[in-house]
This record gives sequence, C-alpha cells and structure tokens, in this order.
Amino acid sequence: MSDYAEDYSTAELVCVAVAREVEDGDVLILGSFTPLAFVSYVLAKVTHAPNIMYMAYSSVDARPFRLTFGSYEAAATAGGVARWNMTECINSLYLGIGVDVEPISSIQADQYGNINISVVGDYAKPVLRGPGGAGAPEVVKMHRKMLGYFPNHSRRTLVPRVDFITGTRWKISNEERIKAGLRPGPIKFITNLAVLRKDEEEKPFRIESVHPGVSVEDVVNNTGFELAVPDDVPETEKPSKEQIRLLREVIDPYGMVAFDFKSGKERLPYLRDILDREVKALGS
Amino acid sequence: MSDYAEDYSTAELVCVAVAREVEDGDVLILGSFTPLAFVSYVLAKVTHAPNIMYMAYSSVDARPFRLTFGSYEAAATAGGVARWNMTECINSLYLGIGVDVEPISSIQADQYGNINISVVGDYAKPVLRGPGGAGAPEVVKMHRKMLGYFPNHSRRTLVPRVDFITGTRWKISNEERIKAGLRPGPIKFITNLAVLRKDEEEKPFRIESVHPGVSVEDVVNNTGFELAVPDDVPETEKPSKEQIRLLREVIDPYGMVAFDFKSGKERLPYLRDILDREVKALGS
Amino acid sequence: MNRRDRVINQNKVAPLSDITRLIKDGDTVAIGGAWLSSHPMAIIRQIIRSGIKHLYALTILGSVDIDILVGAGCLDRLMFSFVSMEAYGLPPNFRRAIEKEGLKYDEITGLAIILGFEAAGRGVPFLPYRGPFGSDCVKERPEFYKTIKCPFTGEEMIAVPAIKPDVAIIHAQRADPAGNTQIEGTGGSDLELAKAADKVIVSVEEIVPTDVIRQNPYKTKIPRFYVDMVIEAPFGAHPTSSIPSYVGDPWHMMKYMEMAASPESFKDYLSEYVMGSEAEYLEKIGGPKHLDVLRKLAREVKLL
Amino acid sequence: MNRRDRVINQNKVAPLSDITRLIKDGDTVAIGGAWLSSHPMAIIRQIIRSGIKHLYALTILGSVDIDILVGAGCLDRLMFSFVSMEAYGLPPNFRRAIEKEGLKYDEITGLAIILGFEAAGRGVPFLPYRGPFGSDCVKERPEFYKTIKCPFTGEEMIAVPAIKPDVAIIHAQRADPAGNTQIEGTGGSDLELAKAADKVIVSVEEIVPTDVIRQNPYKTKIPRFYVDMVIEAPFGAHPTSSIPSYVGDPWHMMKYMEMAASPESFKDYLSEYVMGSEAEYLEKIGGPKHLDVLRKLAREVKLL
Repeated sequence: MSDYAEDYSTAELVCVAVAREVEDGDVLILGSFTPLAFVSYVLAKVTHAPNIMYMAYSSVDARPFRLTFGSYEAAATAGGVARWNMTECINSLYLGIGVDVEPISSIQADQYGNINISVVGDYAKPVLRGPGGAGAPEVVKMHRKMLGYFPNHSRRTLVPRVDFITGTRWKISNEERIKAGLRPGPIKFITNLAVLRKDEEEKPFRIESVHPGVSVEDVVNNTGFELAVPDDVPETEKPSKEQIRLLREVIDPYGMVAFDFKSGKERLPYLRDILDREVKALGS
Repeated sequence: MSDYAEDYSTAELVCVAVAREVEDGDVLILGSFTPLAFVSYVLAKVTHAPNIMYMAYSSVDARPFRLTFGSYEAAATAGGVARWNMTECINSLYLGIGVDVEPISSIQADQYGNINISVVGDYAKPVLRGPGGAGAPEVVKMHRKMLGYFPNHSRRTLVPRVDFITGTRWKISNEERIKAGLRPGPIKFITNLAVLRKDEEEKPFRIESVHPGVSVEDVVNNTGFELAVPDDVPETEKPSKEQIRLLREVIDPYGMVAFDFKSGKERLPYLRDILDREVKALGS
Repeated sequence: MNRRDRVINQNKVAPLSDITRLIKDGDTVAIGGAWLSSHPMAIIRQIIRSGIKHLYALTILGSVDIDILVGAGCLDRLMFSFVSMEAYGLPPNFRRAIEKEGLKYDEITGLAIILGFEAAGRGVPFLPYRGPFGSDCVKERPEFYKTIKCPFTGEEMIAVPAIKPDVAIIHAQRADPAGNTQIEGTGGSDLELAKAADKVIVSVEEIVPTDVIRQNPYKTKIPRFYVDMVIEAPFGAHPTSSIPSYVGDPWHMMKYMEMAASPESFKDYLSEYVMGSEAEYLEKIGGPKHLDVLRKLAREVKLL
Repeated sequence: MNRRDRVINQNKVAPLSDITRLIKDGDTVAIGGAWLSSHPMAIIRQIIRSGIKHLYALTILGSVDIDILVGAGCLDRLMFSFVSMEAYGLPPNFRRAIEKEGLKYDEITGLAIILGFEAAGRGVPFLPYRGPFGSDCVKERPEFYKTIKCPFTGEEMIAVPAIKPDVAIIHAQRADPAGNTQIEGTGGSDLELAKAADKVIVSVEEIVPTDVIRQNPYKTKIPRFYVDMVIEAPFGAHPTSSIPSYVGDPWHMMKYMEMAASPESFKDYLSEYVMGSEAEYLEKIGGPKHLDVLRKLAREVKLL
C-alpha cells in the first residue's frame, strides 16, 4: 500500500512541495502573513528538518506552532529563544549568515528570474499599485535557493518581461553566483500546476515536474515565456499520508494553507469562518 | 561660616573638580577601573546633576552606587534600566548621540592636546609599553569637553610633544570643531596642582585655577610646555562640607578615590586594606 | 529636540492630544511597527484628529497605519518598501492615492530604509551593503543608492544615506515616565527609528515606575535619552497587534477594508471611529468584551 | 565551521579538553570579555595546558587573559586596543614581551576593532566611521585605516576592514546544549566576535535545558547558530568577573601580579595554577569558601 495520500488539495500539494525544499539545518525567516510558508516550515520542522532555525517576527528560533488566523503571531513569538528586532535580523541573517529559502509571492515573474511586486503598467501612472517588495529586492539574490510560489499559474503572472523589476536573482548559474560571492542554488517556481526551475542565465526555465493530473501542455499554455520541456517530465511527488495528517490534525487544523489559493472574493468569508471556529475553541 | 570644607585631600579636591565639570543632562560612560571618575559621576548625580545618564560596563543608566573595590562592577550593573554590549554602546553613544565628558588619564599629554597611552620612547622598541588607548583615539575628539586628569603634575607627564599620539582633540577652537561636525567645548587638564585649559589651536594652555596652597610658579615649573598665566589666577573652588561628607560617608567610605594618587608601591597594600574592611563588612 | 532636555526631563508623560507640541505640519514622520504589528495607531488617529497635514511619512513595512493617513489626507509624500493589508488585501486608500491621485512617493527597498535609519543613529552619513543590484527601484531613486568601492577588497557595494526624520512615533508594551521603553513582541526597527529621529513619541500599553523596568532590564529596547514624550494608550496599536498583550483585530480589519473601499465610506469610517476620542474608539470597536477576546487570542497559543 | 552543521547540531556540549578540536596551532583567536570582566579564562588556561602555540590573539580590551597567553608563549602576534591589569598595574608579561622580546603586535584603536568584527558579522567588507583622525595608530597600521568619501555628503570618513577570526572564545552565564547563550553582566563585544568568527566556543557557568532559556529570551545574546561548542566551566571567567554570579578575584590578581613579575616566578605560576585541571585550579585559588566570598561580593551591593 502506498504511503502517498490520495485525498489532498492543490494547496496542500504546493505546501508539501515547499516543505520539501526545506533542508535540515536551513535558516529561514517568517514575517508577512504567508500561511503557506508558515505551514511549510512547521511541517518541515516536525518531519524531516527538525533542526531548522526560523525567525518568526521578532522571535529567534521559534518553536513549531499550530497555525491559526487570530493568534499566529503570538504563537510564533511565544516559543522563541531570543528577541531580535528587524534591524538585527537583516544585518545578522539576511546580510550575515544568509537565509536559505523564503517562498516569495509576486504579481509577476519572468523568464530572467525577475519579480515584480510593485506596479502593473507604467511606474508613474500604474494600473495596479502593488504592495512593494519589502526586502525582496535585496535578498532574493542572496537566498541559497530562490523560491517563488504562484497559486495561480497563468500568462498574466508568468510573463516574458515583468513591468517593473522589484527584485531579481541577479546572478543565476552557480559559477556566476560563486564569482559574485553568493551561495550557489537554483531558481524554483512552485505553482498550482507545476515546478519550474532555472539554473543558467542563458537557458530557459524548464519543467521540473508537473502536479498529478496536470498535463505538460497545460503548463506550457499557461506560461507567458518559453519553457524547456524534458522528454520525460516527472510527476510532482504527492504528499504522504502522514504529511496530510499532520497538516490537518496538528499544524493547520483550520485549513489556513488554502488561503492563498482562494480568489479575492472568497478570502474574507473564508477567514471569517476560520475566526468563528477559533473563537469558539477558546471557550468563554 | 563657610560651606567649604577645610579638611580634604588632594584626591578629594580633584574628584570634586571633576564632578563640577559634569552638568545635568550629560551622557557619560564608565568602563575601565577609574575610581576617580566613578566617584565623580556618582557625586554629581546625587548632588547637582541628578539626571545625568551613565553607562556602567554593560548597564545602561545605572543608579548611583557606593564604590567599593570588590564589587563596584556588580553595583554598577545592578541598577541599570537596560543592557547594552560594547558594540551597541559605541555605535549609539560614542558615535551616535555623543558623550559629554570622560576623564582620561594618560602617560603623557602635550601642549597640542595630544595624549599618549601607548609607549614611552621609540614605538618599535619602547622603554615603556603602556596599555594602549582603548577607544580614546576615536572619542576624545568627539567628547563635548576633553578632560584629562593627572594625579602627578610634572614635566614627565605634561610634555612639549608626546612620544606617540595615541589620541588627539584634533580640532580645538569652537569654530574648527563646529566646522568638522563636532560639538564645541574646551580641553581641560585637572591635575594635583591646578586646572589647565585650552580653547584655541594657536594659543597655549592657560592656568584656569590653582589648587589652594599651590603657587602659580609650582604649576609653571612642573609643566613641560608653555602656559599662559593670567594676571589674576583664581584658586580652585574647594569642596563643600556636604560634598566631603557625601564622599566619605555615602559614596566612597573606603576612600577609593585616593587610589590614583598613591605611588605604584603603595597601591596594592592600599587596596588590600580596603578589601579586608570590605569583606569584614560582608559578615560571615 | 534638545538632547540635553531629553536627558534631564524625567517626566515625559503627556496626554495624547499633546502630540501637536512635537509633530508639525510638513514634518517628516517615521512610523514604527511592521506588517500588521505594533503600529502606533492611537498616535496616528490623533494626527488625523488634530488636523496635522502635509506630512512626509516614512515606513518600512506599513499597513493600516499608512492607509489611514493617506485616506485622511495627512500626507504630501510617502517613503515605503511595503504597504500591504496582508490577509485582507491591498491597501485601498494607498492604491487610490497612487493610481488615481498622483500621491508622490519613494519606493525604497526594505533593507536600504533600515540601514538609512541605522546610519543616522550611529553617526555616519552612509552605510554600505550588498544592495539591490538589478532592481528598478534603484533606477527610480538613484539619489538614494550610490555605488561605492570597498577600499580593502575592491568589491562594489551600494551606499545608502542616513535618514533623519523630524519625528518618530512608536508603540510599545510599557515605559517609565522618563521614557525607558520595553518591547516584548514584534519590534520592527523601532529602536533605529528612535535613534534617527529628532523627536520621539512613544505610546505604551502602560506607564510603570522605573523600578518595574529595572526588574527585567533585558526587555528595555529604547532607553530614555531617545524619548521626548510618553503617552499611555492601552490598545494603542489596535487594530494592529501588540504581542504578547493582544493580537491584531481581524474583525475590525475587515470592517476597515469594507469602509475604505470607497472615498465616501472611508469618510464615514473616519467620523465614526477616528474623530471621537480613543475611549470612544475602544467602545465602538466592541468594548471590553471584544478587547478580552483579542487578549485571550494572544495568550492561548498552541506550541507543538 | 560548516554553517549547516552548526544549525543541525543541537548538542554541542563538550569537555574543556575538546577545544583542540577547534583551535589549532597558528589560528587567529578572538577573545571575549573586556577589562577585567567575563574573559574566557578556563578556555585560555586549557589553551596553555594543551600546548597550542603560534596563535594570533585579537582582543579589544584585554587584561589577564592576554598577559597569561603572552607569558605562556602561546602567541606569535597580538591585536589589541588596550591591555591593562587596571588597578593592579601594567601587564607584566605583555610589557616584557614587547619591550624586551619583540613580540609582534597591531595596536588598533578600540572602535576600529569592534567595527571590524561587526563588519564581518553583517556581511560587509568594511564599515565607515569618523575614525581616529590624527592618531599615530593610523600611521603605524595604515593598511587597517583607509580614507573614504561619503558619496552623499562628501565627508571624509575612515573605513575599517572586516575582521574574520578563525575562532572566537567567549565566557557567559548560561547556555543550552545547542548553544543559545545568555549574557547578564558585562558583555564586551562578545556577540560581534561570535558573528565574525569561523568557529565559536562558549564556556558557561551552567548548561541549562532550552526551556530555561525560553523563560527569559531577552537575555539570550548569542543564538545557537553562531555556536560550535558549549563547555560547562563554573568560575570559568576567574580571576575575572562574571557579573552577577561573582566578582573578579582581587586576591588572586595580586598573587598573579606578584608571580608574573619575573619570567621565573611566572613559570611557577603556570605550573602551580594552570597545568593541573580546572578543579585543581579552583581548589588552589581558595576552594569553595573563597568562591563563596566572590559570589557574595557580587550580591551585596549598595545602591544609593
């Protein structure tokens, strides 16, 4: 009998795929509200990577915690061994010892490894003003692996050339990276359809795997730039039964991980429902 | 009846003179074992400058404390409102908001406001290798007032030109200091004989005051460089009765302040005696 | 603010309305907190109430703090690396102001802003780092990023300039009347803001005697000599969080998003929630019972 | 040390004798503590016991830690801004070695050394500041101080290079087996040493479970990912202090000064105090009764 789960959502598959990118001994950072990243890290920590170190808000080396909507920040903070503010965190981790991976979601990403979290359209008069890149412009080049995640793999998101380069991998091939004093490592985009990967400046992203039930054509047709398609594209490894059990029963009983995969309209009602359940669980 | 004390030691006079240089609102630092500076700051704080802030070792804004030989560091640390290590301290205080005064003792000082805490003789093959300047080379120029104290005013200490410039005031006149982005303020040397002061690059130190019982000639004869002597040299203000009472009964009952004024040979026996009394006071 | 006065003054406690003594029309104001955490929201509401205008607001990771100031028309200009309502979507007033009304802004990368504040606090006119090479942010604001060569290794670095706001506004757990400020939860770069700014206003959940501060000096992140005014403002970070006291308020954030969706309904938001007093605000958002839920959510966490 | 191993290894506890796994002949070793406080003296005695030689020692504010290493012939070179026995006089071995034996040294100004360590820890090859203009220290070591112009203001600054020791040795209050280290008293720039060094050895008064560390996370100054080895060494800073546990030992310092006065009597010092075990050392300096006095002196302080 297979250890793989049969019943899982796309969100869970992507979450597990991100968790699999985490290796034991990694140094990671949690900050913005990104349930998928939170859940992935905690899943990695309670399974194959027990010794990873994550900064969670101002809390250093936070313990694994159950993700909820109301109290995730309090939970992340409660278990830390030290407190660092953001300045200490950037100087010591981002610029100092270096962060290994940090899943980043963006409005657009392109074939060069550029990401856009700033504007759609003209910078001076944008159609959409996005939130901005926070530290991404500085740190995506420094991460050991650059990890983008895209809940909605489409030609609107994965474009030939981003409208605005908020951040970029800068140096891509291991040779170029080492020459620039950066740790070697690939770019990976994990989407709701596939895992794409880029290792060289001059070569396009290639399909590393397609998710179960997704065809290579779907991936190619929904990507706005050229992809290298290997003769034999493997299927993305499914979540194990144990991973799904941990997600649903222990780490993420409210299903926070699905949040990113909801449409804009679905999101607030979804969160409201989680909140209701969470407050009920508090008792009076 | 005068409020001034009649019975005081030279050490106490110098200590009070240093305390008088402290103004309320000053930011000060205690580090190395310099009982005279410790006692002066504490005296200032419990009298005319209750709101000064001093860093004492890693303790921010330490409370005033009784000086003892065995436990001065513990006492300085016990009352702090925060902890900063040396790096935070230099970046925030020395380089950041700026320290107002810090009495510095040196092997030699000269007519240009240079101090030598490094070597007597040739740098490569010195007659005496001193302790080195710690942060003095960087910070004496930044202090609002530069304050040297010399328990043994002599031509060996106050020399025409130091053998080695460990640190220097760099810019002396208020005009030059302001131009260089430094706070205006004089150089003062407080010795066992007098207070000397320099305000201009081109003008010599002048005698600001001579201690009671010391003649202007004594000062001039014991100084290795030219001094400007005003027509009417005032006497250094004596300690008040209350200052002496505070020193002897409250702040420094063991007489630590006299330490710097002892000869090399007297010092260890002096400290040993203080220790004996201190341990006796501990009880069993 | 006179540095000496800061050190001498041991009682900086003031009512919220006194912020107008330190924040003036046209000032550059750095805002503490990060994401949806620890923003000085009571002070921000008071800025709006007091009618202070033409501000240049500086934020590293802003959210509702920035959106409400933009929506209330208090800003002439904005520096940010990130403004997001996180789970709740994009900030409605911020978007409208930039997309439709031409609000002037400087989008400066996150680490650069922090280093700029840090530089000011440590008395240097610039700090170097391996900057945002290749980012269009550099092209848009070239005056903020200069190439500098390491004189030892020859490496090309980016220098960013010291940033010196007129005022920093910060919310924290507790302070004594002299301004010794303790931060327990998410701190952003509040210390660096305080060091960089000419004037610093701290609002706190509670003002305590200095002896309480000395009981755990390790929590004290902003010593008194950086602080000019201390304001007691319980729930002063609401609707953002002040961990470990209370979590951010998702119910109010949803209400905010709804009412900020159009300029008209945002006016209603301001008059209903902001233009009264803070006491009225806390009643309107749900009163003591609701605040207890937010406190409880901060306590009842499940570590694995 | 491999950075990943540091993060993975959650049990770094080792006996003192294991320092030879990390410190090798010829290494550059940065020594924690400052003045007569918090120096890692147990590790230093073990360096002598183990016969490790040809070290380049780096200290900011050194005292007996440096003097004993110099006297035992462990150093080929020394970087310092200050080496003093404070109340006890000038360091005898240090003086002899420089005045008579031509020990090579780099006298680098105090802030420059600290900034050099800090630069390494924050991933920059240099840091700028308003350096020791006019000091002859700059003339003696011009390769350490380079003039650099601020690209924004045009001001002339001094740049100092990143300092990257092979090993940092530090003494602290407590750590857990993974290396999360708490410092309560005088800390020197221990954190920056730990960040800068390739390998980090921490000795502590006591090793505690991680839950104890989490009880007051605000005291944790060096997180585990900077630490390679944790050694339990009660009174491991002796004869220097480890506030608030115990004060420096004036009686032993006077004994030290007496015996370090000549090379011959210093040999006796080494064989009597250092060449045995740490347990023997603690007996010889006075045993439990004496150690209690040092503890008591640290507790019974008089605040005014």
